[in-house]
Amino acid sequence: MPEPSTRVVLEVESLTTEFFTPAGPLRAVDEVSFTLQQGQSLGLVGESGSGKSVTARSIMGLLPRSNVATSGRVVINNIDVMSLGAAALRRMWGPEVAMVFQDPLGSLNPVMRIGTQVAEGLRVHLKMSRRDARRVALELLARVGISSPESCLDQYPHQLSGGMRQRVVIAIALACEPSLLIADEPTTALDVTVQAQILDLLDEQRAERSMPLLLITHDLGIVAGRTDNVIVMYGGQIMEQAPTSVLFSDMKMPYTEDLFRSIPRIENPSHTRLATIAGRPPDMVNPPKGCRFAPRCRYARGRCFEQEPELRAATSPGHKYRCFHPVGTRAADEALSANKAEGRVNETGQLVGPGTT
Amino acid sequence: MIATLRLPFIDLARSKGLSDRRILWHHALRPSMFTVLTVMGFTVGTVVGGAMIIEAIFVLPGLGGYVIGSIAQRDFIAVQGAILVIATLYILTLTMLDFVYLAVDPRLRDHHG
Amino acid sequence: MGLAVDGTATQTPATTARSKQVGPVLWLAVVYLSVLAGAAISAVVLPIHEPDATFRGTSRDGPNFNHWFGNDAVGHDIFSRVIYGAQVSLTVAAVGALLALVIGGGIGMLAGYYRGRVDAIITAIGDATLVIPPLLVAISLILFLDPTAQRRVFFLIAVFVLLSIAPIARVVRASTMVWSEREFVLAAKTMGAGDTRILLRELLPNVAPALISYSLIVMANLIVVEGAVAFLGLSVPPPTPTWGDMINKGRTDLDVAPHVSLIPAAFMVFTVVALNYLGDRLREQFEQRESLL
Amino acid sequence: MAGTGKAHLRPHGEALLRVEDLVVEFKIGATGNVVNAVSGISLDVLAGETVGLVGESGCGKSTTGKAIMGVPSPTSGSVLLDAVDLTGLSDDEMRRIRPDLQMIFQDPISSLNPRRSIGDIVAEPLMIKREDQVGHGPVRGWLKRYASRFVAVAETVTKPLRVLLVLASVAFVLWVVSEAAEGRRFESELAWTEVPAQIVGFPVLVILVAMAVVVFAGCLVWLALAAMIPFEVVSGYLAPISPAVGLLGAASSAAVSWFMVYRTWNSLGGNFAWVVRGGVLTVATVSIMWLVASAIKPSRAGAAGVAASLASLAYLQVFYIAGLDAVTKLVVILASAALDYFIVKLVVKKLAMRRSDTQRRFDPLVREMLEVVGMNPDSTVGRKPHELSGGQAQRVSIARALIMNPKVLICDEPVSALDVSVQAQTLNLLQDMKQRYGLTLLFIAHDLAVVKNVSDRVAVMYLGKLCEVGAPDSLFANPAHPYTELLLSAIAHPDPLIDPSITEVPADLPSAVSPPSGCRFRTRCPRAEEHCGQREPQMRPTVVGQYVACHFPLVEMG
Repeated sequence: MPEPSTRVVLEVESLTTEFFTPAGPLRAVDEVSFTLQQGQSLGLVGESGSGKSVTARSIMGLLPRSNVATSGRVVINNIDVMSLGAAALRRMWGPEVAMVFQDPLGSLNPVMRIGTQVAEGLRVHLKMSRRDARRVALELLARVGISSPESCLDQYPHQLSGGMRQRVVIAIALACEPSLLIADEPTTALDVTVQAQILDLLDEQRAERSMPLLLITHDLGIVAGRTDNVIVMYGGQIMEQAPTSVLFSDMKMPYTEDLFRSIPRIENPSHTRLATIAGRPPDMVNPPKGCRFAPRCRYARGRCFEQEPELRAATSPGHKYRCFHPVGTRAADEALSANKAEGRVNETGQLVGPGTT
Repeated sequence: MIATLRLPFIDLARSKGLSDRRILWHHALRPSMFTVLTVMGFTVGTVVGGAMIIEAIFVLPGLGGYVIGSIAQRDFIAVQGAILVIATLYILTLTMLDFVYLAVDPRLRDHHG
Repeated sequence: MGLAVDGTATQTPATTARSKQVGPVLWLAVVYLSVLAGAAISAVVLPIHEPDATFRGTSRDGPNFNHWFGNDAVGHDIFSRVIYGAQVSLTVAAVGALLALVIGGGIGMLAGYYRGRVDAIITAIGDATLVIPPLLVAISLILFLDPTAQRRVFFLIAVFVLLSIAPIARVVRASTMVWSEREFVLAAKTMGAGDTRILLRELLPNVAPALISYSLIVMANLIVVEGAVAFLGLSVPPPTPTWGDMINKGRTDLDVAPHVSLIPAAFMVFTVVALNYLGDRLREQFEQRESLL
Repeated sequence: MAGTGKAHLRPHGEALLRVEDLVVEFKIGATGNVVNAVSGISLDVLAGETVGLVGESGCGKSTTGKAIMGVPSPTSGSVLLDAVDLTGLSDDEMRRIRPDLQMIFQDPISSLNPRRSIGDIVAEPLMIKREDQVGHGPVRGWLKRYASRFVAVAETVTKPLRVLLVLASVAFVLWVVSEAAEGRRFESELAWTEVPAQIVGFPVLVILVAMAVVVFAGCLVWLALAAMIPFEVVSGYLAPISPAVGLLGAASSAAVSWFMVYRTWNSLGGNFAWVVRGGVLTVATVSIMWLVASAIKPSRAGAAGVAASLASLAYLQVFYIAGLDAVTKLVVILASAALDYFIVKLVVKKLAMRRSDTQRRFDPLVREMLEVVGMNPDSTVGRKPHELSGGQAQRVSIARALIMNPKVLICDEPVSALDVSVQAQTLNLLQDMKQRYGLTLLFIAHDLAVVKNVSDRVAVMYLGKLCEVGAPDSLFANPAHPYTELLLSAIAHPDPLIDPSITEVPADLPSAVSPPSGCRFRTRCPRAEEHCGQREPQMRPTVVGQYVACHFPLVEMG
C-alpha cells in the first residue's frame, strides 16, 4: 500500500442516528467517531443490525427523509455535511462522495442502457456534452475491467452477469472522481471467485486515485487482507478499532474474539466444533444497561452490567476498545475463572443458559 | 410508482446526486409504465360504458346511444354490429399496447427473441 | 420491530411508522357505512315515512322539519326513499361482491397455484370478460332477458357477480403466485401435503386479507354500476326506490329543486368513497405488513 | 470438468441414497432454448454420512437437491432411497415416502408460513400423516366399504358429470340467446324452476346446485367475518365429521328451512304447489351434493353432508327473500341469519374441538422437538414466525424436518443467509442432531469452509457437472481439480498475512443454455488445452483416494 499522504478526507465525530419507530426511538448508530485519510481503506465490520450500513448512509446523508434524526459532525473534504441543505447535499453526491451498493441486479435501472446510466453523473455534475460523456463512460468501463466496453455501452443490465454489473456500478460511482468511496457490502451477493476480483478492483482504484475507501461488510475475511484499519461495530456502537494487522494479532474486545472464533476455517480439520455466541443481538429501542455485549460475554462481571465502558486506547497506536476485561489480560482471566466458578461458563468457555439467537 | 421508488436503483440514482425531478422522470417513470399501460387498456372498456350513459342523458347521437336505442327496440342485428365495432376497437388498442410494452421494456424484447 | 432479518438485508424501519395508527378518516368511513347499512336493514321498523307515500302540497320542498331531506316532484319524502334506496344498492353490491369474492377468489387461487394450461385458460377468460364494458353487458342482459319484477334483484346480483369475478380473480391470482413462490409452500409439498391442503391451509390465510380488502373496492364499483342501471330505469321496478332512479327523476327540474337529485347522488358518492378508502387502507395495511417479512 | 462417470459411487447395496445420471432441464418461455441446469450427476450417501455438495451459484447444486426431493422431479435419472426409485412413484406412493426424505431451505423466515403459530408449523407433518389415515371409525367402517365400492361407480359418473356441466352451461347460453332472438319473453311467473320441465331438465338443476354451493360458501365467509371467528379456523377445512352426523344434519336442516319457508309463504297465501316444488328442489340439492362429495373423497362425506345442508338452507333463504314483502323479508332475514349463525358456530366448535384433541396428542412430541433444537418450548409454541430471528426460524425448520425422524435430510444452503455467529450455532446443532438421531445429510452450500466443517465427503460441482469427489481434509489439502484450486485460492482468509489477490481468471460462468463442449470448465481453466474441448473427462480415482474428472489433474492418478 503506498504511504497515504496525511490529508484527512473524512472526519466523523459522535455520529448518532435515531429512527422513530412505533415501538419508540431506535438508536441505530450511537456516538460513532473515526477519521479516514487520503488513500486509506477502512473496514467497517459487524453482524446484521449492528448499524454499519446506517452509519455509511448517515455519513452520506442518504437516509429516508421522514422519521429520522441524525446528530454529530461529519466533514468530507472540509465540507460539513450536516449543515448542507438538500440541494447542496445533492451537489456533493458524486463529485465528493460516491457509494457502491450490495445488490448488483437491483442497483441498475433495468430499462436504461448501461452507457446512459454511467454518463448521467457526468452530464449532471460536469455538464458534459452527450458525446464527451459517452467517451468518458467508455474509458471508465474499460478501467473497471469490462471485457468489451463498446458493446457493453448499448447493452441493458439484464444482459450482464453479476460480476459485470457490479463493475458497472463501480464505474458509475467513480464517474465524477469522488474524493471518498463508500462500498456497502459490495460482494455479498457475488460468488467467491468474482468477489475476489471486485475487491481487487476496488483496491486498485483506491490506490490509483489515492481516494479513501470505506468498506462495509459482515465478513472478517474480506477485511483481513484488504483494509488498513478495521472498526468492529455491535449494537450501533464502535466496539474495537485498530490497524488490521494489530486487530487480528492482538484483539482486545471479547466480541471480536468470539466473532473471529466462530468462523469456520478451511485450514481446520472437518467436524471441528465451532465457538458460538449465545443469546440474541441487543434490542436497540431499549438497549441493555452497561456494556451492550455484556449479556452474551464470557468475561462479563457485575461492573459490565452497571457501567458502560468508554472507548479507551490500547498499547499500539490507533487501537481502541470498549471493555473492562480486555482479552489476554489478567483482568480477563480472573473474570473468566470467576464466571466458571459461578457456573455461568462451562469448561470449554461457552456461556451457559441465556437461550439462543 | 410507489413500488418502483422502493427499488435499490433509485437509491443509486439519488447517490449520483440527481435532483428528485430528474429521478422521477428519467428513472422511475419508465419502469412503472407497465401498470399504467395495463390500467389504460382496461379503462377503455369503462369509458365506452360511461359514454353510453352520457349519450343517453344528453341525447347525443353517439355509438353508445345507438346501442341503447337498438337494444330498446330489440334490434338484435344492430346491437351485434355495434358490439362488434366496440370489440374490435378494443382489441386494436390492446394489441397496440403490446407493441408499446416491447418498446418500453428491453427485457421483454430478449424474452420474445 | 426487529431492525433487520439476519443475513445481509438491512432495512430502515422509519417507513413503517406512519401507517400504523387508525386515522380519523378511517373511523368516519366505518361509522358512516355501518349507520347506512343498519338503517337500510332495519328500514321497516325505523320511525320514518313510507317511501312511496305522497304528501300533498309538498312537491319539490327543500329540507324542512318533518321532511328532513325535503320532497321530490311527486311529493315523496326523500329521506325515507334514500334509506330504502340504500337497501337495494347495498344488498345488490354486497351480495354481488361477496359471491364474486368467493368465485373469483377460488378461480384466482387455482389459476395462481396451478401454472400452465389451467392458468392460461382462466387468465384468457378473465381478460376477455374484463375487456367487455361492464355497463354494456349489464344493460343488454337486463333488456334482453327482461326478468319479471320479482327476479330483478336476483338477476342483478347474478349479473354483477359475473362482472366482478374477473377483476377479483386477477388480483387473487397475482397474490397467490407471489405466495406460492415462498419456500414454506415448497416445504409443505416436501412434507407430503396435498394440493387442496396447501391451498386451504397455507395459501388462503395469506391471500384472504388482500382478497377481502379488494372486494370492498369491487363493491364500490358495483354501487356505481347499479346506480347507472337504475338511472336507465332498468333496475328494480318503480315502487321500490333506488338512488339511480331518484337521480333520474330529479334530473328534469335540476334548476328548480336541485336537492331532489343531489341528495341521493351525494349519498352514492360518499358510500363509494368510503368503501374505496376502507379497501385501500386495508390493502395498504396488509401489503405493508407483508413487506416486512 | 466431469463427464458422467460413476467411479466414485460405492457398491450398490451400501448407500442409503443413490442418485444416478440425474438430469434437469428447464425450457425458457417463448424462445424455446433449454437451460441444462443439471446434466448427469451421480452421487450416493451412506447411512449416517454427510455428503457436502459445493459450487458457485448457477452450478445447479440447489436444483440437484430439489430434483432428489421431486419438487420438481428430474427430467431423467434415478433417485434410489433405500433401494426404492422415487422417480417412478405415483403421487400417492410418493406422499407416503415423503416423511423419510425431508428438506430445509436457505431463507429461514420465508420457509415458515407467516400466518401460523410455531407449534402448528412443527406439528404440520404429523397432522398430514394423520390426515391420510383418517376416515375409519365404527360407522365409517361400514361406509368405507360402501364408499370404496361406490367410488368406483362414482368415478365414472362424475367424469360425465363434468362433461354434463359444460354441456348444460352451453345449452343454457344457447337457450337464452335463442329466446332473446325470437323476442319471446318468459310467460310463466317462476321462470327459473319451470325451465327444467320444458327443455333440458337435469343440467339446469346442476347449475342450481352449483349456485347453492356458491351461495353457501359466500354466507360462510360473510358469517365468519361477522362472527369474528378466527378466519384461519374456518378456512382450515371442514374436518371429516362422521358421515352419519353429516347426513343427519343435511336432512334436518333441509326440513327446517323448507318448513320455515312453507310457513311464511303460506301465511302470505302463496300457492302450495310452488312451495312443494321448492322443497323437492332442496332435498334434490342435498342428496346430489352429498353423493358427489362422498364420491370424490369418502373421508369428506360427513363434512360434505353438513355443507350440503347449509347450502340448501342458504339457497332457500336467498331464493325466497327476494319474493317477500318488506316485513316478512326482515323477519326471514333475521331468522335465517340466526339459524345460519348457530349452525356455523356448531360446526366450527366441533372443528376446533376436533383439532384440539389431535393437537393434544402431538403437543408433547412438538415440545420435545423444540427442546431438542435448543428452543424454549413454552415461549415459542404460540409465537408467529416474524417474531423470530433468522437463527431461531432455521431451528424451527430443522425441528419440523426432524419430527418425522427422516432417513435423509437435504439442507439447501441452510446457513448462507445467517450471520457468522448464528451460522456457527446452526452448524453445531446439525452436528448434535447427527449424533442423536444418526442422521444422513446432503449438505448444499457455496462456502468451502462451511462444507468442510460439516461433511464426511465432499463433491465439487461446476455448471451442472461433478468435478471432484473426496474426503474433505485430503481434498482441500491437495485439490486434484483446477476448479477446486481456483475456489480455494479465492477464499477470503480472516488472516491479514495471507495475500488475498487472485490469479487473473476469465470473469464469469458461461451460460448454461449453451455450455462449452467437452470439459465445461475449459473456458476458465488455466491448464486447459485443445484436447479438453473434444472429449468430456470421465470420473477416475486418484492415488489419494479422491475421484476427479479432468484430463490434466493436479494430483497423480491411481
